[in-house]
Amino acid sequence: MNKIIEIVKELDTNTVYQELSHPQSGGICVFVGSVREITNNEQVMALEFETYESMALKEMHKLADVALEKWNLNKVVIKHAVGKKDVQDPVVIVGASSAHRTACFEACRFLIDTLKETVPIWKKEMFKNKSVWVSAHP
Amino acid sequence: MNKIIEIVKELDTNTVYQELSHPQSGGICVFVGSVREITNNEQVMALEFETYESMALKEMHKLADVALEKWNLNKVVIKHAVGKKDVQDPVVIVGASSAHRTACFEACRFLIDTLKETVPIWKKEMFKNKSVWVSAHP
Amino acid sequence: MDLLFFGIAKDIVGASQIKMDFGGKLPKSVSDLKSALKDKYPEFSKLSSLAVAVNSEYADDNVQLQSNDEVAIIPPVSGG
Amino acid sequence: MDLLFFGIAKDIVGASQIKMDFGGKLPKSVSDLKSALKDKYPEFSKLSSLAVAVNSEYADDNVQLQSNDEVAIIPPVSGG
Repeated sequence: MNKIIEIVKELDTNTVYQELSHPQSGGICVFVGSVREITNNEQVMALEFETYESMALKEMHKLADVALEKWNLNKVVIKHAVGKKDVQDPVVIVGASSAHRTACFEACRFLIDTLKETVPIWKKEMFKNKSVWVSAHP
Repeated sequence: MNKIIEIVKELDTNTVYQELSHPQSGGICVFVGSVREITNNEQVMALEFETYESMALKEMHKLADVALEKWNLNKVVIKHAVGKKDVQDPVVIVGASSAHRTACFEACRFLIDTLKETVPIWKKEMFKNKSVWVSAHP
Repeated sequence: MDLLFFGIAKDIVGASQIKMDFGGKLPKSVSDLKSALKDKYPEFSKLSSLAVAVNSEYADDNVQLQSNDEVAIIPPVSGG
Repeated sequence: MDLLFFGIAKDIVGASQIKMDFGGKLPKSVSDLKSALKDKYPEFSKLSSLAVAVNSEYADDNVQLQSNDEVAIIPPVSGG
């Protein structure tokens, strides 16, 4: 299986190298998105992620397929967490492995950029006295 | 300590996320280089890495410092393996974490590209009937 | 018509799934549905964007709706 | 003069560290050293590049050599 697509409660960053490893891959590029404690100078207490799971998984598979089509990749991983996440927790992992490094770098950047645009997952920032759905308003 | 620089016998890919994690980092980008079984249509049995260790560590520190200067990074990791490595073994890990993802992607690519140009490490490809020092000859 | 709501859309209508009563005038297309929603909940007009998914695929404004479709209201996504 | 050799340079001279005898005419600069090496071991002229490190820093051709320097011969690197 050349793609691993998951939506999970807890992301495990330790397995991704094993998952992307391949005898024909000389390069593996992984991006992990994690919870940052400050947004616009305000302290973030936590993030809450919600998803339309059936559709999100479909979109993640499409995303992986586009990357596999566009670059010469041996493996692709896309995983996203849902639920409440604290500062420094991983919330998303995307990665690709390829014979040469340019392909996996470009694919990895494409995966995270496009995931943020198309996959139906929503993030609420929890501040001390309020909470905000990110990007909801102009 | 915002940089972790190592030359080791065995690379552990499981610790790098922990090492790059930072409360002010929203993005972590990691590149792992691993042994590919085929080079120029020939089967590689193993790679053998040799280093001028004191100088290699100096050059790796310089590399990290240039990246920390050029991008707004919270953490940088550069690790290289030495000795005999089999197909699929990791041989190099570079990574960076930053508030936003563009910085860590660019820095990660810079780290691996520049490491390959400046750090005194040499790789010998072991084929069935011969061995070749990579890049030694035009 | 059964509708699914996520993120801020869920907050606006106060539920994650509702059987919407459009006063007997069921929207025929995605475009009709968006208009009807914005009429009923003016907050939808204030969002950065508003998309609709039919059977878990993004649907253009001109897509026609069937009574047994799974229809979801997709406010601006913000994963990652 | 003590010299360190790595990678293919080690194979060319057959040792990782040697006290090089330049016939009493010690090279004064990096440039002199490279010429002397290429004279003694023609294989060095066939490499893609040849660098010298003095006290574990890359040294330009015009760097002057001292007798107590740690001098290393750096064939084309190929890490990663």
